[in-house]
Amino acid sequence: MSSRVRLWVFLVGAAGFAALFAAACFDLPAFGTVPHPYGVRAVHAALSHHTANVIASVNFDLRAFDTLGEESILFSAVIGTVVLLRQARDEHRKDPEPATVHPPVRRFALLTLPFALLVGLYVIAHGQVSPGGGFQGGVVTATALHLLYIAADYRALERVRPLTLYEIGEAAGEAAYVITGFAAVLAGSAFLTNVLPFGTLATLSSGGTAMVLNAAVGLEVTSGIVVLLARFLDQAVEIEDPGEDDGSPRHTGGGGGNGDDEREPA
Amino acid sequence: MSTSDGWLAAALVPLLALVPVLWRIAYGSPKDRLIGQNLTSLLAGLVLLLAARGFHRTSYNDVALVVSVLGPTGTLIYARFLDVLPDSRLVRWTALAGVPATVLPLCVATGPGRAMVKLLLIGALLIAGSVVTSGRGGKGGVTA
Amino acid sequence: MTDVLIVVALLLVAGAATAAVLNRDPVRQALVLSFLGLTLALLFTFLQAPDVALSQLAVGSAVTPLMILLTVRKVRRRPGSGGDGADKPAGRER
Amino acid sequence: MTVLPYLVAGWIFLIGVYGLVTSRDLIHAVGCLAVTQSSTYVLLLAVGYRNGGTAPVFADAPTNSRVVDPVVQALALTDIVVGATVTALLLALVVQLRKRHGTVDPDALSELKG
Repeated sequence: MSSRVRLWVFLVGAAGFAALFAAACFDLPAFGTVPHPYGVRAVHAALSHHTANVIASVNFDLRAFDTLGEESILFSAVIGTVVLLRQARDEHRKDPEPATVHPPVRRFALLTLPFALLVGLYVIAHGQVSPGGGFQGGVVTATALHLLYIAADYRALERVRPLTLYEIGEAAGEAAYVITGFAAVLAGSAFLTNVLPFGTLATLSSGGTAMVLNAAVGLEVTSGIVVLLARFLDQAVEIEDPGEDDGSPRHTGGGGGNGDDEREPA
Repeated sequence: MSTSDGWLAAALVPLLALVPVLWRIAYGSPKDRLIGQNLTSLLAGLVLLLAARGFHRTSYNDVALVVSVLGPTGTLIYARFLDVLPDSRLVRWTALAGVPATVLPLCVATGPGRAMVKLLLIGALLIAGSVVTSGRGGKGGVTA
Repeated sequence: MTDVLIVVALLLVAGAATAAVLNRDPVRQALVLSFLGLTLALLFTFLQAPDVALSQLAVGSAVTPLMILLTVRKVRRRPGSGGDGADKPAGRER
Repeated sequence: MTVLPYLVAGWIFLIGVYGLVTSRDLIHAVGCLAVTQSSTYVLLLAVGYRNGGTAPVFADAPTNSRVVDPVVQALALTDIVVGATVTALLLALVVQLRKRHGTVDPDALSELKG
């Protein structure tokens, strides 16, 4: 299909979608008005389980089984990426040149690093109390680790980031989730039922198993994102293509064609 | 107009300032785009602080806290990839003037306590992050 | 007043999404995507969803653009040259 | 105002798909897919919003306050993080394609297949 035909097919489809979607929008209840029966029940259920953050309660208690599914998608996506981005037999590694970093930037990054890690862990730990949780905090923690890449260079990051540990961490997070689910079965109830004592509303130890599952997800997301970024960094900074390159033109895309201004002339 | 509406109206100021920033990011030179990215996280932090007060929810400040940590981190990562860390008076002065002008009234309105400590912390992080990433010394900072 | 904030944020998000699509160069697009992530986070806060805002902030403003930049660096590099500006395609498309 | 959020979600979806259809670079296409994804979050949260409601997080609000719908928020929240890892998977595929075929232009790739 040529690109012109493709564009026409899209335009026809888009016009149809736009018309139907607009009609549906005007039939929807007006923005901000309708009652939400499911929402109201979810709030009741969360409060009866002493979980202050209803969203965390929905994710890790009421719909914990769905979250197991989501987590598995994450798990397999990370595994898939690791497999796709592994070093092939015909590729070789090149040590990246050590970088020179402007001293204020280095100081700032080194000072912020522990603090940023702390913020990430805080967001994970307070998941059932205030906005936050394993999914969000995990990403923050993983990103914070990469301040080291800014502060020094890639090799410094590699030295303090034992990748195997994070790969194990990811699997452990997934396993902890499933084990918590089976613990409920052993306790004589259904898979992933909240069997732990609920604690006091709005304290760190509230929410029963929601707290445990939240921590498991936090571990998995942190490790998963670290592993992902590590693989991409590996490919971009260290691994070189085999010597198949003989000066043939490369199509690097960039159809707009303004790749030339990526570097400001010094 | 109630006080909470006042805070939300104040949040509208940095929010509207994001419109020209979008223009700069979409059509500017590489330097301009990086300055725009830096400015975005700074302005977003201010919007979030004011909105948290306007909605009477101290827990919304966590979002601003995460912005103040991740914003400069993001800017520095881009700086390393694009090989520029542009000197920007605009960012520096927006931070030095805008952050105190936002955080101090918020502190007065909040009163002493844990919430106020958190506000001051977020303010300090926003200023420090912006000053470092706006490249004082003007040498352009980072080489990859 | 909340409504005004929501409307402004919605228009910003729509503008940023359009700009992200129309910027054909992935490096430019990465920066616009990061802007889109931040404005989405603001919109979600105004819609009283701070949890979702946190999630969008962490992912949209940092992780996704970073991965795009790393892929661009990998894809545009040629052995020995290192830089991503070194391989301007001789036979550019179309 | 009563339908604007829904319409904006529709616009983001359409512009994202437009980018996907006309893209000449798979990396750009993955970015467009991320844009398209975000339309679902806007739509979900717009459906869950209630005028005068606040976030269903009761750490600093009385338990009888009027709240917005937590269920849609929970849906959007997990999808954002999972979506990011799927984006990573797609980008990894792009890297592999570039290694195998030396191009990331979708049209050039379909020519390769004949």
